[in-house]
Amino acid sequence: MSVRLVFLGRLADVAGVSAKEVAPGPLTDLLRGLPAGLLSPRVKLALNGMLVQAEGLVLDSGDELAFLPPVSGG
Amino acid sequence: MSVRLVFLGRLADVAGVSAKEVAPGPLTDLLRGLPAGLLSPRVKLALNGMLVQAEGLVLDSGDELAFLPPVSGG
Amino acid sequence: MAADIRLLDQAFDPGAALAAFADAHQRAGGVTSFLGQVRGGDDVEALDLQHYAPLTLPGMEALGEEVLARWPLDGVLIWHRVGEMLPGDSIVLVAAAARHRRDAFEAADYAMDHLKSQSWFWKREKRAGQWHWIEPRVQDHADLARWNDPPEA
Amino acid sequence: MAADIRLLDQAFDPGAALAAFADAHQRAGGVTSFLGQVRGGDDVEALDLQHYAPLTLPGMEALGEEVLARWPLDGVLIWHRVGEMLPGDSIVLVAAAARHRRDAFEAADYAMDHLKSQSWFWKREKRAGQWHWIEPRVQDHADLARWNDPPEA
Repeated sequence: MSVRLVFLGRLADVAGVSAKEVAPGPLTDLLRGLPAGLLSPRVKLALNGMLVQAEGLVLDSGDELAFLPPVSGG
Repeated sequence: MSVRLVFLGRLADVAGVSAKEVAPGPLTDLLRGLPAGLLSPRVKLALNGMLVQAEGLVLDSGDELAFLPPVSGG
Repeated sequence: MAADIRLLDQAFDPGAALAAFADAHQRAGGVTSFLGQVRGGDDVEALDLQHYAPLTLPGMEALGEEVLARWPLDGVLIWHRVGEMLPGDSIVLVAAAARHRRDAFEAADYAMDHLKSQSWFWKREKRAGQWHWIEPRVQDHADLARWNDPPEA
Repeated sequence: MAADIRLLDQAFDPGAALAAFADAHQRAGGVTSFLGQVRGGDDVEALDLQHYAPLTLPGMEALGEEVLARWPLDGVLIWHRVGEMLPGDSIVLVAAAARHRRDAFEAADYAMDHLKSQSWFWKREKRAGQWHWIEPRVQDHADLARWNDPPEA
């Protein structure tokens, strides 16, 4: 099994897709094959529906990691 | 023609009627024939739809004078 | 017509009124509303609201104009029942349509505070078959004071 | 069930929703509501709201529970559309039913402020055939600050 990356909001435009399957491993490795700008201090991450920090994150097969840009205002 | 007195809210209970026709004249004279308690600092008066003061009020024929107790809260 | 002010002697459907008001103000991003209804589950069997025609509707219309002058609104609605009502019946519906949410909230809140405390309605409740007049509530004066208005005349 | 929280991918009728909510809470004296709709008359041709299923509805449900814990309410309703909408379509309906008017106003106001700024929705607008993502608004943070909440995580 692979890891599923999900890109919300404008990050889907940055990534070029709204979701992508990649091989398991450290987040830093996974990001190497992706466009720059997906991670920033304003982008939050959710691993299997729970907010997590990017530092030291390692993805296992079956995991879903979502990239969440700031939510839109009213 | 006569003067029409209108009693709102609990003042209709005080007056025993919700409206009454009386002869024109000074308010003090008209009140003599009515139960006590219709006038107090908390009761406002409207003459022909305009708020007025009780002092010195004289009613002409065709006038409508309304006795308005404090309005009910929410 | 930016102000929709009505004194109603028959039951009204607040959902339909709100939907029509929102439709009529599609340029507004938001509509805040307050619906007051006769409480069920109390021992109140019926509610009776009296008004005084020469003052009550003109007073509501003046309140509508005041609200429109005080906030940038697309529209305001103030509907009030009079007469005898049963538990669950709608008494009052106030709605404000605005481009900005905060304006809509403040305008509806202000309209309700002033409607409750400064409008010409006298209310009585029937409990155990007996009618009782309702006196002013201290809370209404505290609500009014929030707006820093001049004291009541 | 005191909290009625829904994420809807089809158009809904806000008037019918409000009427049903008020009927379901007849013990409440008042229902405050806020309806947000896609503005007409602008150059916005369509609005698209994205959500992220593992977070969005759970976040709304948590907000509903928080509102119920913070004010003495008979019920709270939070309905939010996702997907593509046209001008005039309803986006969000929030309603709070309470015995006391002030509680109903504050609860609905709080729910809207937190829904707009802390819920997981991403919005884009279509103008002249092109989609544009909408960024956070400074006003939302000012609205939130009114409640003296701890800063956002």
